[in-house]
Amino acid sequence: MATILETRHADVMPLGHAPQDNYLTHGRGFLSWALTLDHKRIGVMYLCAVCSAFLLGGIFAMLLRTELLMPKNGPEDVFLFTRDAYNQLFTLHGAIMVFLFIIPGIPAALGNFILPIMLGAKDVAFPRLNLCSFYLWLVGALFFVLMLVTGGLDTGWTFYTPYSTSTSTAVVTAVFGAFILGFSSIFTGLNFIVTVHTMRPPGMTWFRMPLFLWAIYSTALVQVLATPVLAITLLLLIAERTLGIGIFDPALGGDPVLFQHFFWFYSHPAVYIMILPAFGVISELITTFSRKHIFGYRFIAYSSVAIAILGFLVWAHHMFVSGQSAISAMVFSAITFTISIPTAIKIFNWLATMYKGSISYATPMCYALAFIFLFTIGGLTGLPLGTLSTDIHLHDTYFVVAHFHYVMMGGTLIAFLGALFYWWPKMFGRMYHERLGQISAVIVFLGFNATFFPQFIMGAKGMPRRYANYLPEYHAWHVASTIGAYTLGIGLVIAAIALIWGLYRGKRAPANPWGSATLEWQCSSPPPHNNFDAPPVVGDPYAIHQLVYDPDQSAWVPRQEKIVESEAMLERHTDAGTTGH
Amino acid sequence: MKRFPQCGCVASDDRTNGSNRKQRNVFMAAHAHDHAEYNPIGHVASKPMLLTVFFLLVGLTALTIWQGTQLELGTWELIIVLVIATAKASLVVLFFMHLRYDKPLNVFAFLSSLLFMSLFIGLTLADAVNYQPEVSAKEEDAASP
Amino acid sequence: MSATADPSTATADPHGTAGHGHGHDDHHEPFLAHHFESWQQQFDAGKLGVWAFLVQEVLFFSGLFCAYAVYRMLHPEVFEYADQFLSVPHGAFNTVVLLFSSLTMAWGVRCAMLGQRNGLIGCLAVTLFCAALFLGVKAYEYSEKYHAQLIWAGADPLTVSPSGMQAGAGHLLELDPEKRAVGEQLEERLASTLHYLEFGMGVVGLLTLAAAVGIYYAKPERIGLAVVFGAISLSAIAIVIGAMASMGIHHMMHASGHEATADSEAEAAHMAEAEDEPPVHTATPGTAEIAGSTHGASVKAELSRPQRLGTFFGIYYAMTGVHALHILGGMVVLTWLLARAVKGHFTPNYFGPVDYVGLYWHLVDLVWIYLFPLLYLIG
Amino acid sequence: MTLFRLLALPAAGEASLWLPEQASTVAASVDEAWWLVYWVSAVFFAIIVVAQVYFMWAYRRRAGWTEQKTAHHNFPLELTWSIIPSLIIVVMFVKGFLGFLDMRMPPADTYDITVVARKWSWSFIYPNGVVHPELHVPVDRNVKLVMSSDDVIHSLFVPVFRVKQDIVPGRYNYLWFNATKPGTYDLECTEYCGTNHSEMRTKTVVHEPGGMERWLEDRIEDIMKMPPIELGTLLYNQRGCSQCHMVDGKGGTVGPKFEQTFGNRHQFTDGSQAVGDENYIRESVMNPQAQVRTGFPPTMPTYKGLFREAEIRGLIAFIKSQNPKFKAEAEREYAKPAGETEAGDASPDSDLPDGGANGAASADEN
Repeated sequence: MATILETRHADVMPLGHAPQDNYLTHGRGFLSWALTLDHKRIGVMYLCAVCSAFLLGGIFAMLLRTELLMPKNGPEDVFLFTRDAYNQLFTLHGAIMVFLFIIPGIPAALGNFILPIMLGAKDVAFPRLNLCSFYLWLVGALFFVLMLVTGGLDTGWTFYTPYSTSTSTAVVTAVFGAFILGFSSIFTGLNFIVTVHTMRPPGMTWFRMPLFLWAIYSTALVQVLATPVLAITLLLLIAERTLGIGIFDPALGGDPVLFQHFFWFYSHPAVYIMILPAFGVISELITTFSRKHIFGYRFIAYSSVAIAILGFLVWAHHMFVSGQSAISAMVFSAITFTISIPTAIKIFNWLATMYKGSISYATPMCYALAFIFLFTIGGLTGLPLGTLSTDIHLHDTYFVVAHFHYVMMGGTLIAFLGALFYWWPKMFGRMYHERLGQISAVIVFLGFNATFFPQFIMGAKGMPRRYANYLPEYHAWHVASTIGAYTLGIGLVIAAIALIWGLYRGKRAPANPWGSATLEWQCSSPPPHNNFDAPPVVGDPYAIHQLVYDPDQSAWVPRQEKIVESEAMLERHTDAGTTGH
Repeated sequence: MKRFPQCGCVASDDRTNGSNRKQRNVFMAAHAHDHAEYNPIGHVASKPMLLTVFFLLVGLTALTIWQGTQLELGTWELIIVLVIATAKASLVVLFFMHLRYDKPLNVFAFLSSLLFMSLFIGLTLADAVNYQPEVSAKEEDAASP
Repeated sequence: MSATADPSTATADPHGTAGHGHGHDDHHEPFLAHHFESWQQQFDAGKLGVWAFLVQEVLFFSGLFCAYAVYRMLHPEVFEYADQFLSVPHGAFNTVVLLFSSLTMAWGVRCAMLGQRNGLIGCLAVTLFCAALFLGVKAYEYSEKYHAQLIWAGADPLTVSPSGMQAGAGHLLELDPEKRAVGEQLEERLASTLHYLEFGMGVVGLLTLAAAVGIYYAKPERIGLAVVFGAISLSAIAIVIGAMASMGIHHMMHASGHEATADSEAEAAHMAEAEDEPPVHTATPGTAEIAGSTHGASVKAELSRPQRLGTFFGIYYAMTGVHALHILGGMVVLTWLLARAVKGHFTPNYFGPVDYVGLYWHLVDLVWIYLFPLLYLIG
Repeated sequence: MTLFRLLALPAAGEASLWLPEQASTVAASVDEAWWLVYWVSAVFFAIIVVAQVYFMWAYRRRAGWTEQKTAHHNFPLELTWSIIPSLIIVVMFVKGFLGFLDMRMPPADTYDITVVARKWSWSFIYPNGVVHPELHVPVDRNVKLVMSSDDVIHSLFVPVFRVKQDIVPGRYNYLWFNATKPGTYDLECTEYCGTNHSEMRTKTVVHEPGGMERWLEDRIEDIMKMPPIELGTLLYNQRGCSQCHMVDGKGGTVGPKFEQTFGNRHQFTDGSQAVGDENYIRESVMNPQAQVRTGFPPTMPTYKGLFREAEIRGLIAFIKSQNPKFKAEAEREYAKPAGETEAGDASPDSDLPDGGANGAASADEN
């Protein structure tokens, strides 16, 4: 066996230059992209698409932060935008960021590219369905654009009835767009579940799967189980608005609280669709850049699944003051607390992984370290929101806004950026600008805290969210927050420059620039059309000590003589060789 | 319900995991000539089974109609109706959808959908029981005396 | 390589470029996708995918069942009142039709697995026919309810909000008691609606039949297209038969007088109105009759309907409508299967699509198995 | 020292960096829960960040340092850091839940105020029938708000009381509190409700003992002093008439437009006819189902016992003045104050702003 392994390694391992025939060069012209069934190309198309959506959502965020620079006197006083325009701005910011960016962000864009390669498969199980998901995303996005030009949307991204059934904006178009995006997400999740179950090559057991795959798999479970409820909710909302079927509209005998139950049954698990993949990314980044085996692999893997399942049981904590019963509030508060445990476990395990490591400050790691800091704040500020009596005070204030931005942006977006820098060389075969990347991480970190930390304070003092106007006592905090937002924007632009510069000027990426042991680093950068020119060697995904840095190739290469020994060790550690599915 | 000899063989074989599916094909090929109704990949439903299930379904439908239109059972009615419907649904799932012969994973997937559905409906209902009073009901109370 | 199948083997061969020992694994097979190693793997992946899709479907429908459960628990009187408008015979007929279509579908899967092409074609055609028959009966039921003003809240002029606001704008029918259809008028309107439907569907059926036959003889190589036209023709004719059959059931029931169908109910209400008697179905205390004492008889009969009748019908139309959409979707994929079956695509190794569509179709049946008693039988 | 107090440990009831001052009985319990969570979070945050920063420094990649092999997992350790947080969150949950129960269970002897929320204003209806856009409550008394909404979901939030409750249309929602400190505080809508959501703010005034009664009497006097047409306009805006009846092209369309009500001949569903005069309007308000105009649904609720005589007079004056033909006559006829107390000074200065959300004008009087 050892001889086989060694020969395989010789075939596979880093070539130091991009192969002529890779997935980018395999087929030319518009149609070769538009009709591609290659998960890597679909991933790249998704990446462009979600980044455009992020840009749009970001512009709306900047505009609404600018509007909040000044408090106003009374309803007629205007700074830059009218009240209606402001309401549209925060709605569009929320709806675009949630439905078009953050839900498909890591799973559909990066997951699509990475998941099959990491798994050692040639493609996802259903490549056509995969392409179909992308086009559904595109159609959904088109409906959002259509909504933008035909009256906009001012319901908040939550579409609460009866406001959404009575406002004059283009609710039906937006809701239909979100409905379609829901199916895009369902199909992506379905594809990933089947891929993980049936496309694992021999040797790739469940407990040899990198934690990113566990995270994406858990995410996919949530996508398939929760999103259909959103679909039926939105369908009923469309029927409510166009026909008046009387299920959600109190004027017709319907029940708005029922709508909230429907909506949050999806939308709370959906926050785990957003954050779980980020956990996966951070597990990969911490271990690679600390040059350590991940600490507590199984606890992290199980905690992903646990979060996915528990995430279904807490939805009504968004409704503690909505008129739901006290008993429900109690039950949902109790379950909400339990979800903090698996989350805390992850953070402790990441820290333990760093212990006695050799920590590199490459850009992805800078983002990962920022993630731990910001996500810890985001997670801990969830506690007063889960505590019933304090939630009554904090609900629908800026405290909530700050909390979920710390989780969604300080968590998911930061992880997305880290992942982008990390896999950029793999995706496009060139290194990004390291120094600029590090600078961007620092600026984003500072700007982010400046933007959202003041919002915690405002919220605790009682500043309600979704307010176009505010009392003068909050003025200084709002100014600080807006300045922070501009800083954050600048940081993001620098990050984009660092990446795009790499596409044109970056030096050629070796197969394994970071010394990571997961399978995607065994194929060349960028990967060939069929992912692997030779079958990858499946082993412990975190056996990083098997790799040594080779200055000649400026890449990491396997420590050949160590392989046999490590195989033996690996079998001791992963006793699940025959677990199968 | 009749047991079909070929089912036992396939059912146990279906529990093999993906990685040794090749072996299983070999295994099946060896048995191929034992069964007239053989498929290399999945379980073939036999004619008598399909017909039995269908007539059972029609019979249960008749029963539930009789019960629903002729009997006055009050609150029990809902429960009985649901029990019969669930019996019918189980027949369809187990035999028409051959879940009885399917991989445990698929069974698990289907059951999980029922679990999450009952969570959704159950917890929402539990909340709805304790709703705040409706304005319309109060207005009528005020108007009626 | 992969034949060794020992999970601890540390190499993977995602290509399958190395030796294949089995006949099934020939990658030149037309329907084995490149990224699968074997028919079995392809089938298992597809099957898991379909089950995951069905999980998705169950949760999709769970929203409707949840709305049903909540409203039924909060307003049982509305459901008891509304139950009389749903015709059990029609529902029962449709139930049996769907059960039978499930049988033929399961039989079709069996035929596909055994490589019986003709049996498969026959089973698929019967399944498609039953699906359309179901829709025909549903069309009858919808038009009957429409004419009897049994509509969802927003279209029902009598659903007025609790806080005194007006119902949604578009009134489909007029309020004026003079113009309200009494039983016979209603029957006439219903019959004429159905005649339009039957005529339209008949024309579609004949035209598509002609197209199918024409293509079959003129361009035998476009057999798939001919099958599609044939399937549309079959469906259209089945819808006509369904509508006619329901009218037949309706007359039979009317003659025997067992069931209070929607129009006889409206008739009864109008009798009550004419005689200025208390309404036939007095509302449960605490729900309606807000203005009963001060109002003319014309409003009285209307207000005897529980206040949230519109919500019940909102739920009714949402549930049966979404289910009917699934039937329609099923008909589309059945047509696709039929075309492929005629072309002879399916073999004992490659019957996945038939099996998958079958699973979907049984799930649609499954939903109806619950809808029928929950809507038609609980009074 | 001040900084420290601001950050973490304010004296009981005072404002800190985080929380506004306390002005209700439940606020103390909420704040205790807050500080409990706050300190637990602070400790965990400190542990995590100190460890992170230390590792970042001590194990940075540098010449002469290479990673050390450590265990891949340590079950007792992992179990410990799962179980300890679990125990802590149980404490938090119980603390929060007990506080919540207090907030959700109103005591028996409450002073009830009816609240009607609409886009984008509040009406607080006091036990003696006074309707006012500000919330006035007596100090040290259990107050219960019985709240309903005319249109979309609103939410009533008084930060210093630490109470908040959504107001869902179609249902009654309740909120109770016991104000402990006289003063004037903010009251905000916290459920997004459209264009002027951020302007749907008003004042909460907590009166000293005896002050509440005086204030209510003053409000009745105000009504009596108002010119009837002005009073009618106010009632039209505050009491929900505008939901169904249109004036100047604004308002609902369910009921008849007020432009055409006075002086025109109307057809009723029972076949009779009548001219819209003072008596007709009075009857329509007090017993609306007696004569329902054809073409309109019989949905008008009765206001019997809900209006004072002066207020009905005001409404009649207002509706009469809406018909251009009778405007001048109405102005002449209803020149005297609605209460007809003292003749003459029909002062246009009202203490009641006309139903707007902006209660600033009237806040000063307190």
